[in-house]
Amino acid sequence: MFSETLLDHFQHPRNAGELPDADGEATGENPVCGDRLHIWLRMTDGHIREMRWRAEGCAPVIAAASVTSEMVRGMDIDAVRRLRAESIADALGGIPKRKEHAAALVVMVLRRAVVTG
Amino acid sequence: MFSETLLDHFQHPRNAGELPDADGEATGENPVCGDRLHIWLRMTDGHIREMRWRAEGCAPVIAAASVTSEMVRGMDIDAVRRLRAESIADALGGIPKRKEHAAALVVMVLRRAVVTG
Amino acid sequence: MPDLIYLDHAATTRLRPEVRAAMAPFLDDLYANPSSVYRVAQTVRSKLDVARDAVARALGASPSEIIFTSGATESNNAAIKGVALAGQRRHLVTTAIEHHSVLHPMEELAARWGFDLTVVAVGADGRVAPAAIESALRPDTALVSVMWANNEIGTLQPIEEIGEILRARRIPFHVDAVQAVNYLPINLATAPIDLLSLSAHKIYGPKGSGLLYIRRGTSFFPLLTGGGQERNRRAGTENVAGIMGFAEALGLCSSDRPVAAARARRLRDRLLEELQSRIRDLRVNGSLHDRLPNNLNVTIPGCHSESLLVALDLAGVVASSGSACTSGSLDPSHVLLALGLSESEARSSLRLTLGRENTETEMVRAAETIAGAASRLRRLAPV
Amino acid sequence: MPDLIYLDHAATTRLRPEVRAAMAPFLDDLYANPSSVYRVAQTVRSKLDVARDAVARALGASPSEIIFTSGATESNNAAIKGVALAGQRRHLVTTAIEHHSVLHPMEELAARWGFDLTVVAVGADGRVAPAAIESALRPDTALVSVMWANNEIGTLQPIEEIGEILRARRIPFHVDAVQAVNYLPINLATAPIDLLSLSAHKIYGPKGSGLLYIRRGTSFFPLLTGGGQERNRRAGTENVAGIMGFAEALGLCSSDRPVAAARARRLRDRLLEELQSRIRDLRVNGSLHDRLPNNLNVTIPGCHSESLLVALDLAGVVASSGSACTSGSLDPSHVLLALGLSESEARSSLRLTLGRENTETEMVRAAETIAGAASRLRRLAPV
Ligand SMILES: Cc1ncc(COP(=O)(O)O)c(C=O)c1O
Ligand SMILES: Cc1ncc(COP(=O)(O)O)c(C=O)c1O
Ligand code: FES
Ligand code: FES
Repeated sequence: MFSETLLDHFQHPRNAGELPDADGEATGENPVCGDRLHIWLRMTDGHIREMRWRAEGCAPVIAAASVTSEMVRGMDIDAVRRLRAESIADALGGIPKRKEHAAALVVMVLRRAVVTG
Repeated sequence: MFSETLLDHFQHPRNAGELPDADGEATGENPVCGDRLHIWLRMTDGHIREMRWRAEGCAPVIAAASVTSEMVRGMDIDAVRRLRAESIADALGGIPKRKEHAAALVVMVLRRAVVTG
Repeated sequence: MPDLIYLDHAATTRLRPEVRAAMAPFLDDLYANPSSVYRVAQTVRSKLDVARDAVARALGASPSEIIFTSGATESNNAAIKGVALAGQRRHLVTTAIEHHSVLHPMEELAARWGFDLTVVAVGADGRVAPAAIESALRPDTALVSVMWANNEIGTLQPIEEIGEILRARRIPFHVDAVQAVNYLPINLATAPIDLLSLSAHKIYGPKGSGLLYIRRGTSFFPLLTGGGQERNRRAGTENVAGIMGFAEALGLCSSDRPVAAARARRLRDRLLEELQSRIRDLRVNGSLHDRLPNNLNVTIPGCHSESLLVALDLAGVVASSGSACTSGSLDPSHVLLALGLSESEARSSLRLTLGRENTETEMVRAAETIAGAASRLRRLAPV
Repeated sequence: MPDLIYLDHAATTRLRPEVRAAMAPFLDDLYANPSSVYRVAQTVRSKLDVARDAVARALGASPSEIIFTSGATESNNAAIKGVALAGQRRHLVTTAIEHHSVLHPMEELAARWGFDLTVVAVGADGRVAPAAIESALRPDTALVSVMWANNEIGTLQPIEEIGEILRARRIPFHVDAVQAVNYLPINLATAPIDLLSLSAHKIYGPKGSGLLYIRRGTSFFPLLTGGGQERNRRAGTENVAGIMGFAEALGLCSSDRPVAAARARRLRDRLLEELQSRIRDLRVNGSLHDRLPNNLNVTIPGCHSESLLVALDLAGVVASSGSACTSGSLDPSHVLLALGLSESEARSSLRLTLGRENTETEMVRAAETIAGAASRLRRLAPV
């Protein structure tokens, strides 16, 4: 059901945890499934230096947060604003249709975190 | 489903055929199932000397006619009038419930044949 | 059944070894509920998906149009009640020779739910005229159900022509193809059919497994509700082994079809020839031309089938007088009566349905046995 | 499933070898249609009769009160629609924690056929009070359906008390005993129950096989009509192998019951102990006292079951969050919500259901695995 990559991120989440000195921070919850996400960002010179996160919910939302934290490191903030849920899903080797909204939740919270920065 | 005895009478019917010089004769048909029976009797001194029959229908009606033709040989006519379908069924080692009316058809035609004698 | 000559393939068939093999893992290791989330359950789910895809492909349908059921009786009930009760129209049409699992639901809808039912007659050849269906139609006709091949006399119905008429009027069309699928290719991509029923045990698959095809866009109200299985159109934990066996059987049936049909026809024609040469006044019921290649239904006047079947059984030949599920009944076959046979003729009829295990030698032996028994019984009959 | 610890016996169970053996001849030589008249078919028929007798005896019923179905979903649909549509009364009663194959037919009757439906609440312990059922009754109550044991939390309902109340008022009583029968003796000779549903695949029998008990004298309208099978109350060629397997499974279940129940309780209590010692704030859902001995349902706050189940699966432990047939859905369990849990608590719940293959060692390993996964996931969760 889940790809190897997705399961690897779920089992070995990258960059999980908080960033006490974050430049941007946001939380979000998917009202339908109840999954929750919190993202912290450290940004300098219009680029993301570090992303950390906490998530509660399904395996895809954890894996999506994890893979996103790797994807955005060093990324310019405009590019982050344009990041699409599909790219996150692709980076995970696909997300089953029923769970695609997990990537959307990450995108949403990430955009908010950038704005607050 | 059918007893050994019933199947034996069905496979090797006793006294099948006509009696050209019969003293009594009757036919009958069961309107529900369409089975038909014709019985001929030779009677002397108030006793049945011979019974012959023809039947078309289920295996039990053929076996019942056959076993009855043996049962009534030498029987006094009053006893024939009192012969019950249950006795014929017993003589066959039983008849499945759904087919018990086959013995009843034999009894009915037999009584009529006695009367016509 | 070691020495038996089995001539009752319309009643049921023996599992093919390949089918048994396809079922085996699901009666053993692969027992997980396909609705569960863990991987071994998802393995079962994906094997079910593969089976559904294969079944859909074999029928020219899309996988989402197939629901697996507990057999064709359920499929027929679900199709008829499911379409009738889903809409507002209140008129139903079927034919006089349908299987009881079509006729009874129709009669039920008439008796209990206020539907009008038109039962269209068939000709003496056992075929329904498309024009007869057409003239039965009304503006409020909710559903028409016509079987593709009859289970007693094997006659084929003009499904394409009827379907075209109905499609032009946008009336849903249900087809019971239980007996047809062994020998007729079915391509739902082109056939004007909206619902179609099949049963696994008629095609060398397991009993208790069937399917209903429902063309996309057909209004349908499910008969069994509960868990969301079969896209909410048939609840209940899937009979996984039964479905896998059914899919295997249908695949084999589709690939064997041309050869199997030719072979059955050769055997059937041989059997008829042998019977005709031995039994006087033997009559074939229903068209010989528009007919399943494996079916023979004959009347032997003066020889009631009830006793004939017992005599045959004792001699190692098994056959039937009509459909298996009414064999206990005292009523003569409604199909034969619909052809115009008298009650007594209908009661003197024999159905012989051939299958993949039968051989030419068996045809000769069976004909000898039947002829012997018939002549003995005829000699016993009153004149 | 070689190294897996299978803790999802409420979803389905693995065939017992004896069950597989009981089925085998009917997937092979004994393929004849039991409705056919010849001897080999009558052999199949008489084996079916023996199976029906055994099933009836195991339940304290008479053979004529048992109909075999394609599973408990069909049994529940047939019971509810069959009784409701057979009479004139227009009010139905059930509870908030029934299986969807009871709730959905009830809701259907309300939405489409004009019935009034009362859904009785349960207490925080997951039990319905007989008085609550009593006060829901009306003069026109057609049927009450209450499950014997819940499939998610295992709580037992006061079936006897409810049944006595209904019997005094002559209201038909349907009981879904699918989960109960493994561990509770069922004696329909004395229990005030009019209809009862069972499913084979929950008791180490095959999927696609179930039964409905209908007490003599109960008005009932059949769901599937067609051939005259099952005394005209359930048409369709019998799933012979499935029925034989079911009968065998029920026989074994009845004879093993006291030992199996004691064993399951010991394992379950050990599992709970191990979990409680490792996981803080773990809460058991539903009464621990009035409960199936093999069921554990716990909430682990801060640990969503969706990801927990994936983590467990990867570690070789399979379990579920609720009923299998809704595992795909995003909705929290209607049963847990009915107990008063919040949506978030309901989403952080785990169902562990034990069976005959489980061992004490597995309980310890499972508890370690669950505790490890839960603590990892809790550490990932936002505060
Ligand atoms: C034409 C036809 N329709 C429906 C059925 C019913 O199928 P099943 O036995 O799977 O219920 C049969 C056979 O029994 C049949 O021959
Ligand atoms: C309590 C209960 N009732 C009914 C069912 C439905 O049974 P089946 O899977 O045989 O349709 C289940 C399980 O799925 C169940 O747990
Ligand atoms: S289930 Fe909705 S984000 Fe995970
Ligand atoms: S079936 Fe009626 S007498 Fe034979």
